[in-house]
Amino acid sequence: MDNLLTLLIDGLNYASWLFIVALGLTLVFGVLKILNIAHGSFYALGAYAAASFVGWAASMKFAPWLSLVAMLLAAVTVAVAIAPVIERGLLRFFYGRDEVLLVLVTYALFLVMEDLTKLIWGANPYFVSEPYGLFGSVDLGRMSYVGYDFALVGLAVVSGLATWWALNRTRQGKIVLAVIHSAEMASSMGINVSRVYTLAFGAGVFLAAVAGAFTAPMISVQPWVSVGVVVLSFAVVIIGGLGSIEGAAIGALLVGLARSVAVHVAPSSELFVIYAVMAIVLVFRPEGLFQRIQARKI
Amino acid sequence: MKAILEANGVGRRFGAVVVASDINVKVGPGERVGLIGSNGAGKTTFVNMITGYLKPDEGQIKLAGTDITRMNPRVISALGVARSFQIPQLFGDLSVIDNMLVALACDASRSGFLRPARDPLAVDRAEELLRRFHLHHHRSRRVGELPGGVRKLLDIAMALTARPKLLLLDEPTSAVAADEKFQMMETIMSALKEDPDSPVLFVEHDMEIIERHATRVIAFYSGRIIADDAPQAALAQDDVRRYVTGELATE
Amino acid sequence: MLSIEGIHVSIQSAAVLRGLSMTIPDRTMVGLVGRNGAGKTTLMRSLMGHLRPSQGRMLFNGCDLSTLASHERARLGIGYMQEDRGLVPELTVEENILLPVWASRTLSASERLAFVYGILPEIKEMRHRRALLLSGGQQKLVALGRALAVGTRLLLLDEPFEGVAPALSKRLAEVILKLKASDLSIFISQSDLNHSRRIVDLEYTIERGANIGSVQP
Amino acid sequence: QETFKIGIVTYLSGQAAESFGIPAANGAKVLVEAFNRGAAPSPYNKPGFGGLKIEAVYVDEAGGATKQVQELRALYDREKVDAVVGYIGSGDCLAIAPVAEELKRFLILHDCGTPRIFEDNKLSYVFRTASHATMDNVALARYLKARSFKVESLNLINQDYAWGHDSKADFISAMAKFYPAAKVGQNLLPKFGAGQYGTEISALMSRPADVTQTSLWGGDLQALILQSAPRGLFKRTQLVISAGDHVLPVLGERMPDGVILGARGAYGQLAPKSPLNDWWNDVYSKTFNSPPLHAPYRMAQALMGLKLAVEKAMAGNGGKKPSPEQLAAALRGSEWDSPGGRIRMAVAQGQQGIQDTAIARTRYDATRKMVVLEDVVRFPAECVNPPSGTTAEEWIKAGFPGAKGCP
Amino acid sequence: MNTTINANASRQAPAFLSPRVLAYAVGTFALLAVAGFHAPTWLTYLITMAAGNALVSIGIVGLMRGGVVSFGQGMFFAAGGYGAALLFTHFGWTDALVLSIAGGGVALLLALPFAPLLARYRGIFFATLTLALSMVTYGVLMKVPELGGSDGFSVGRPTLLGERLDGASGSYRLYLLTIAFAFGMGLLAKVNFDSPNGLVTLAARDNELRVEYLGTSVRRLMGVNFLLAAFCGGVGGALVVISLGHVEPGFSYWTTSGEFVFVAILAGYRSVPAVFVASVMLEIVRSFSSAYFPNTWQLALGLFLLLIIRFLPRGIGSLWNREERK
Ligand SMILES: Nc1ncnc2c1ncn2[C@@H]1O[C@H](COP(=O)(O)OP(=O)(O)OP(=O)(O)O)[C@@H](O)[C@H]1O
Ligand SMILES: Nc1ncnc2c1ncn2[C@@H]1O[C@H](COP(=O)(O)OP(=O)(O)OP(=O)(O)O)[C@@H](O)[C@H]1O
Ligand SMILES: CC(C)C[C@H](N)C(=O)O
Ligand SMILES: [Mg+2]
Ligand SMILES: [Mg+2]
Repeated sequence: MDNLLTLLIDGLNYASWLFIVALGLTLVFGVLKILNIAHGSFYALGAYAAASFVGWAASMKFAPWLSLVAMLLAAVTVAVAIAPVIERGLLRFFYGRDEVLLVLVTYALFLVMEDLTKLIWGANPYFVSEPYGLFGSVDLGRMSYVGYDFALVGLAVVSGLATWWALNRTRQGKIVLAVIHSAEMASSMGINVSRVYTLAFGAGVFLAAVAGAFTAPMISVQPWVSVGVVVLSFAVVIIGGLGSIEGAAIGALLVGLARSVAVHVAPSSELFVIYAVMAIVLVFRPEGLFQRIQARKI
Repeated sequence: MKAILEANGVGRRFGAVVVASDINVKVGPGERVGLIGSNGAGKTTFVNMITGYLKPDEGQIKLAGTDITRMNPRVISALGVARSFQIPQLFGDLSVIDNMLVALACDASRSGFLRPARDPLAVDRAEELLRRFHLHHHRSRRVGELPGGVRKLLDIAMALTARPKLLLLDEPTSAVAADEKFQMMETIMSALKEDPDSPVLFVEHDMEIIERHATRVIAFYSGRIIADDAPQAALAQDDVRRYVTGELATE
Repeated sequence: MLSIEGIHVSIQSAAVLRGLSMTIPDRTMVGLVGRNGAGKTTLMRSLMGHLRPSQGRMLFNGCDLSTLASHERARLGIGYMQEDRGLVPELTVEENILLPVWASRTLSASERLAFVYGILPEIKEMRHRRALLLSGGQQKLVALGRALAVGTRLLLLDEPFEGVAPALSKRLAEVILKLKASDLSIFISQSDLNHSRRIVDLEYTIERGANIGSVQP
Repeated sequence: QETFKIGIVTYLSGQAAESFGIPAANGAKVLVEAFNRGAAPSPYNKPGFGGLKIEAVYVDEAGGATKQVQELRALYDREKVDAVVGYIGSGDCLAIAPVAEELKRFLILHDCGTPRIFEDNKLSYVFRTASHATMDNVALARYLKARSFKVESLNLINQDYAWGHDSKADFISAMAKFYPAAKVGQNLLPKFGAGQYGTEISALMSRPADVTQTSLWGGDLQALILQSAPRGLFKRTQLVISAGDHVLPVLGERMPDGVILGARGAYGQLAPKSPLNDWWNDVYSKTFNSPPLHAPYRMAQALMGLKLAVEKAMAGNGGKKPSPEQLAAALRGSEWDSPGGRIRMAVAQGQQGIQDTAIARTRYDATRKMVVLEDVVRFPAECVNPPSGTTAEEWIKAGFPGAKGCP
Repeated sequence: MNTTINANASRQAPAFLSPRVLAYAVGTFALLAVAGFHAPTWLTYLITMAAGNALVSIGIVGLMRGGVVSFGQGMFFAAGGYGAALLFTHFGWTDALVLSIAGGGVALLLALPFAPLLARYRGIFFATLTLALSMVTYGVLMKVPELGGSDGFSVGRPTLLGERLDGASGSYRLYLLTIAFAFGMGLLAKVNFDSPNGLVTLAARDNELRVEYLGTSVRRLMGVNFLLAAFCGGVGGALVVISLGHVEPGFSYWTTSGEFVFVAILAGYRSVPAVFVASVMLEIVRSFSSAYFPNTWQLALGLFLLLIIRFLPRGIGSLWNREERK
């Protein structure tokens, strides 16, 4: 019983972290049809910016809870500073091209950003562990958890719901759908397509940066944090069905639980259990759990 | 007379929308059947069910006696059923001639790895068909750039490469310039002269074409057949005049 | 209302329109006739800003369209019905119609919906169905409805009767005739002469991207 | 002036750059510069390598073993380097060692840990100027025994690649010698660069053990410590780290007290006092504002060994630039002093070095604002390194035959 | 009827390996063989590796023509590599030629059970399922001690026609062998691309529905292409391992597969020689930038890739395949 609870909590914690990252990925794919490898780089940027911001907040002797605000601000800053530049200066030229080609474009972007990050922040690690203690710790039987981890679960739920609501329940969301379907048609309808693209991409970058910023307190922020994250969130997004928020949530839970079972029960399978889950899901649901409805062709 | 195409009690629904109900049709050799009906009446659905794209919920479809109800489009095509599409289904990235060559290469007897697809025999046959459809001067243009009407023609030309036993055309003349419509139907019909027994079913909204080229008319309304008769007779029926040609006001 | 002065448009270095000129006066219905590939769709797309003329001008009420971005043109009250319908499959019929209304700052959704449903009651019956399930002709209707929703000044209809059953196409012609009584100008492209001749005030014929004539039936 | 060109290969990008690759490259930079000026203390005070000006090219080790094989060939054939010094990753070492051997070119592996390089291959152009991972794990086990820890159960967490696997195996078998009754509980192998250890920490906590061993390093080690400290893992188990000194300055007060760790040699705070070490600390700290740790130390001992070998070979061949064979002959079986103590190329036919090491416990010193290492136990090289002619595994299994001078 | 026959007679021989293509191929091969003899060994080695890798990418190009891209080709690369290496170390097969073909065979065997499954997938899902499979393979390779676990193992020098391929002349002969494979398989690929199957594959990329309606099974086509790609991958893997002398699980890691895709995209799917050119280019850019900008080589590589994609969207093959560029 105790073990089962541990398993579930670990799975949930891991899942919510993954979900926040995957959310932005699935959003950007949904709108811009780009499976963005550089998403991990935005995550890393978020983490770096948070490290700088929180470090600064600490040096100003602000109240500790303000570091949460600092992290949020860091994510906003990244989104505002980076997203328009990349979307307008780079991605714009590749819209409508082959999905796989776009994967490569973002792969190139990832390579570039990796080195740029290093040029800006250097190779030394940053630590911002102060916020990690903000929510105290929670004792459950023999186990002790950090409250911050549960706060992340909350953050995941909130951002998931907010994104889902914005996309499915608002006019803006429906306008986004129109743009996804055909940019030319949408602009004929008076929709400012390029603004929709920029905003959607900005939202994606923001979500990645939020994930990075709120992960920063748990890790040492240093080059290459981007790499592991992005493959994992790929798996999540694909299990769930590309572009689907519900799917990403379930995908993240599946991956989180599978991983937690693997680590507890058969640690040596941890490496491929995630991919095995992904392969199994794809075998039975070739387009992931939540497939996009196909328009009638004939 | 032996029926080439036979549909018995075919029905299909999508959720609450009934798109075909109790369709019974028998088509014999050499018939030219015009399918008419209001928009959303179920004409395309009918064609889709014959060609295996949609599976009926009930009923049975037979091709020359063989039950094809549960077969998929590829198998049905291989049995000799060819079709064109309301929205042309082409290979947009290839040239016009390559589109034809693909159609020829798909002919089961001709596929293979170690022969050129563009061998002279195939190219000649493709060009001959293109010429017949007046597409020859578009020969090496990328299909994605063609205007709508030309795409339509090419779509039909591709359907005719395999010399079908049964031909289904979904709105062959829509989007084709008015003065070319008749000529186009002539072209199609003459292309079929080699196989005079193959029946043709074509969806059409232009009653002049129906009158000129159909030997029989089937009219659809709301998933049902409301008339199945010789053209003159069918077009004279009240339901047809009301729901299809609009000569009678509704209600 | 709209005047097109000698525009040249190329697509991927192929000249498609070569010096096309025409005027669409206020409150008239103008037809555009030409064979397949003559350039009708190209003209419409140029008007909507998806293609840029290399020469010539397009003036809408004296305002040079080329100074406006594509999405700003709809806001002038231009409704465009694409040749290939262009509905958003995931959205319902009603949402599709409302799309341009949402994007505009001035139009009122309920008013425009009432207007469209008043003219095309057929649509009202299927307003909660998703666009992806409609038949070709049904989609055509919805696309027309959508153009009507936003086109308060000018309607650009690219082959609206194509693939529409005669009963409905008669109805459409009536609808369009009715509209003529209002403030609207209507520009209809046709490759089929039969339908429009009877209803247009002025008809231009183009061939290979250039005017070859205009008649006033 | 004639030059001696060295290719220096360490991680300049990726996960391992910050903690190892870049400090190692930095170490090489200050040292090469000092050598060229003749500014190093005796016996390293001849300018350059015996008068040859040293020119170094730096190559990134990131990108996988296959890429490294290609880069190594390019270094020798295209860049015409006279020697290559480098390789932190054990996987890379295993892949490139046979290549240098085949090309008959001179190669020094300066840091990688896997004992298998010379166990699996017979090599005569390839050297490793430092002890391999066996030393670190045997020393940790001996430390636990020497300090009379009670160990009935054991948890392990190591990265899933050569270094992690070898460390795990050596530590388990070494512990089995000293604590035959100890049971292994969790034996986790997270991916290299995993970054998130919440689940692993739960797993470690759900089966509490007396001792938890890890050979994680760099960012992974930092993340593990940061994430487990607030959950109180280290209050319930004794943590032992085989390569841990490099995280102390960055973690500072976040490093829990009482952790047992080694530095893969007597490096940094553990280094024995010597004029050479003082000089080294001084030049390095001045240039980079932080004291040298494990990675630059290992680079230094490699370059010093190389310098002496070049000079010895030149003495033998009349002052010409030595051939790879001459260089190899000069380095084989030689010994020299390094900032971290004496290096002796004593095993694997004189191709593999051994050195003394030390293990200690951490304590955060609030007044000096740094983690100090105390309760140091030093282990002479022969005590913790397998002698020539046996493999690490056999040696440990047989109960460390021939181990000398153990405390 | 007569007219058609006349038209036939007057027409040139079909495109099936036209003498022109054959002459180009043989000429270039001879040129490379001579050049390789005089070139520095790092260069011949680089070309050897590039050619081996290019074979894998040729397989991907074959898939790309059908609209799917495998992000898991590393799996077959690894299969060929491990296969050849194991045959060498455990079964005493030493002949490089035999090993290469055997490597292809091993990959083909591995692909067989997956072909019917993968034939159902398209687009990004094909890419990711292949990626998942190759990552599972990676995980398995990491965990099997008999295969050297995470470090893989080293392989000795093979023989060719009874002679050991030692030293510089051995490397040269390996180079010859590898480029011979490259040319042979490249020509076969060209024949395949120009065959009815090749053309229909290209069509299926655009519109599968129509291909099915023309009576051809797209799944079968995709399955066959997948098997061919696996074979190419296996041969490439074996050749690379023979030259590299080492094999490791990283062969099956997704970044390895990513590089093969990288080359395929760089080349575009319209030209076979472009694949080899792209592969050599990648090796050169990577090798030089990691030597000359060790701290920013990723940046250099990334920018290079972006420039190519931006300005040669159909790959570098479009530089000389003008007719098809449009
Ligand atoms: N993307 C494109 N690339 C190249 N040429 C194009 C492209 N789109 C259209 N064209 C060419 O522009 C010309 C005009 O096409 P357009 O679609 O405007 O014709 P249309 O009059 O609307 O014909 P239809 O009645 O068939 O719809 C045609 O010759 C067409 O081939
Ligand atoms: N896949 C589907 N899902 C749900 N409803 C569908 C589907 N396919 C067709 N329908 C519905 O079936 C009805 C008939 O459609 P169909 O396409 O057969 O009409 P049609 O007679 O060809 O009309 P048109 O002349 O406009 O092409 C329509 O109401 C359509 O919405
Ligand atoms: C601690 C590290 C220096 C170990 C080294 N990276 C290895 O793989 O062997
Ligand atoms: Mg229809
Ligand atoms: Mg048109």
